Order: sequence, then structure tokens, then C-alpha cells
Amino acid sequence: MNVMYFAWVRERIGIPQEEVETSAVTVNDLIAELKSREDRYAAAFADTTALRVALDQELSEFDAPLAGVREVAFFPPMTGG
Amino acid sequence: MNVMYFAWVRERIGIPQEEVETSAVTVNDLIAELKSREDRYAAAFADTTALRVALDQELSEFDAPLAGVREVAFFPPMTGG
Amino acid sequence: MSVRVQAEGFDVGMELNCFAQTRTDIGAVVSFTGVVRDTSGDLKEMQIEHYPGMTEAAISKIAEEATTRWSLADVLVIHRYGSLKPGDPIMMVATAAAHRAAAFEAADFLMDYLKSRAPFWKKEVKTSGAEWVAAKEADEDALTRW
Amino acid sequence: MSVRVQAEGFDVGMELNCFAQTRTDIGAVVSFTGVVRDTSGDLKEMQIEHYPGMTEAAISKIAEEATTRWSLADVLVIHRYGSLKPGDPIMMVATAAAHRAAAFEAADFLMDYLKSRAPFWKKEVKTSGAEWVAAKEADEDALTRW
Repeated sequence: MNVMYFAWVRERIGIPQEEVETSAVTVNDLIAELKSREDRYAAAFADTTALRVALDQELSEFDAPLAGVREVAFFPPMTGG
Repeated sequence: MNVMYFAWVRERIGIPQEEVETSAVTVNDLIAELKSREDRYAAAFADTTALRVALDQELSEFDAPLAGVREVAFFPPMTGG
Repeated sequence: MSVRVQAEGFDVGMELNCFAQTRTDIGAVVSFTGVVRDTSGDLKEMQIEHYPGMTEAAISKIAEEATTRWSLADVLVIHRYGSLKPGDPIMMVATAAAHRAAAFEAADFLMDYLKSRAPFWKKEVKTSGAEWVAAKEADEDALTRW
Repeated sequence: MSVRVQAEGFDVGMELNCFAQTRTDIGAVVSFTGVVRDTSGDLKEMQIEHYPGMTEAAISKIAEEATTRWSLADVLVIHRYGSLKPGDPIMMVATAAAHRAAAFEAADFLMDYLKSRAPFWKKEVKTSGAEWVAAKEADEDALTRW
């Protein structure tokens, strides 16, 4: 699964994207898995209320299932316009 | 006093403006005076709810006094923009 | 603040590009362009009559009212009179502000007031005959929004 | 309907002039331009990051939603990414419609949704340091208007 990071999430984790081998069932499970890896992930995901997630480029919820998903993106609330 | 007519008021009366010697106290008095003159005025002023009046280039009411006014304009509701 | 009432055509894009240029305290620019619309497919021209003198004064008053109500960096109003063809820009309004809401609301306000407080009258000349455009009651009612 | 996401600058006036040209069923064109604003007087650049692929899809979805809700003759959205300077246009929206209210409302709607549903993130680089622009709660709340 391709996991992408944008804005300060990208900066905290230090990379824009990576391939992650996971059996996480939901987005929350994936976050827990990443947080347990390294401090930089723990720092980036410390407060998920400050984050948004997109599954295959569609905004989603953190309890959404990951089955069939190829691309997960984490980012802060968007500031377009 | 300079009296001006715009849009279909101008077309019905047949002239864009004229000097009127009058002792009319209010706009309504002036209208009554003009209506009594000729049919074309009677036609133009038949329904004053379809008209607007400006005194010295400021939108006014039909019962407004004419004392000191130099320019009176009659026209239909405006359609700018 | 700039108010122009003119018979000549104008270039909407050029006007917008010149508007509020070289300012770095502006975050939002809104423009409205009114265009001669051929509703029936047989419009030959639109004749716009106005009240010279009162027109400029009325528009300036409306524009000043807008700058009182909203924090605007600049306001532009251009309105044509005379004979126009389908597709021609009739008028434009532009507002510049630090914030989006002020620019949008002020432009909307300006249009509502220009519609029924600026002394212009439109006549549609069609192949079937000529007719003065009637004011809509809704246009007058719109003023109560503000 | 035209949606462009690009690093290059664009000419707001030229885009507006090219937009909905040669149509005679249009009475109203509204444009919004978002400009890099230097709030503190020491902004060196604004960096705009986006999510290639999702950005275009998200904007197209928003623009299509607008054409469903309002009777629009055309919609244009241009949004830049990369490094911008104070005074640079960040993005523009234009809407064309037979009637004024549709053009205004649709442009306002597009801006509300682009603000918090198009995947862009802004970073202000000042002489005093760099900072990500925080989303405002009001921007999210604005979506409940529609």
C-alpha cells in the first residue's frame, strides 16, 4: 500500500511517501502501527483530530476499512483557495 | 424649473426636457398641472405608481415640496446593472 | 475608488488586471460583468439611456456606501450607455479586500443597488419591435437584504 | 467546464476575457481571484503544496456539483501550486450564467468548497521563519451554508 504524507505531516515524518506492508483493517489500525514504529510517526500522528485522511484520493473517515485500498494519504486540513 | 423625462416617459411626452413655469407646491401638484395640459402628459402620468421622481438628481417622494428645486426628473423604475 | 459612465466599450480583462495592482494587502478580488443577453434569439441591439450627472452621483454614493460597510481596498464600477450588441459587456464591478467575504458581499451589494438605484433604462430592440425592459419587483426587494 | 492545476502563473484578465466568449445566452459573469497577501510585511514567498491527481479530481467534483445546483453556462477554476510571491494570483474561479444570482452563488460556493475540500496546503515563508497556514474552523463551518 502506498502511504503519502503532505504539508507538516510530510515534514515530521521526513518523507513524502512510502510503500507499507500492512494487514491493518482500518485507517486507525494503520496509524497505530505507524506510531509504534518510530518517534517521528508518533509525533506526526499524536493528534488525529488535526489530521485528514484520503483513501484512493477520496476524503475518508479514520474508521474506514482499508480492504482493496491502494493509496492512503495523511495531511492537515486543507487550505486551498 | 427644468423638467426631464426618461425612457418611456420621454417617449410618451415626446421631449427629453423642458422649462416649466409653475407655482406647484409639491411633485403631485406639478403632475396634476402637466396632466391637465395635454393628452400626452395625461398618458405619461396616468399611473404614478409606475413612475419615479428625482429632485435635483436625488430620488424623492411624490409629496415632496418643490421649493428651491431647479431640476425635476420623471422616469420609470431604473434597470441598471 | 473609480466610477466610470461611458458610451465606449471597455476591456473587462484589462480593467481587472489594472485594478488594485501592485497592492500586497489584498487577498481577494471579485468581479461581476453584466453582458447583453439575447433571450429570444432576435435581439438586434440594447439601447441604454441614462441621466447624465445623476448617474455618476448615484453610483459614487453606492460605491461609498459599500466602502463604509465593508473593509475594501478598492472599488471599480464601469457602466456603459448607448447602443450595445448581444454579448457586449454592459457594466462591470470589481471589489478588492483583504478577505473573501468582504469582496463577495460588497460586489453583490453594489449590483443590487446599481440595479434599482442607478438611473439607467434598457430598451431591447428586436426584429419583432422595441421594448423597455421592466424593472423586477424582486430587484427592489433585494435591497432589503442589506 | 475547465479545471487547471498548474505551477505557472496565469493572466487573470486574459483568462476572464477568454471565458464564456461568443456566447449570447450569458447575462452575468462573476470572477474571484485569490491573491498572495503579505499580512505581516515580511512575507518572502508562499509555498503551495498539493496532492497531484486528487487535486484535479476534487476540484472537478466541486465544479460539477456547482453546475448541478445552479444553471451555469460555464465554470472555470485555475489553481497554482509551487512558490508564489506577494501580490501573485494564487487561483481564480469564474462562473457564467443567464442570471446574476446563479453566477454569484456558484462562485461563492466554489470558493467555500475549494478552501477546505481541495487538497492544497499553504506555507508562508517569512524573514522570521516558515509556517504552515492553519485551516480556520469558519472555513469548515461555511460548508453548512450550502
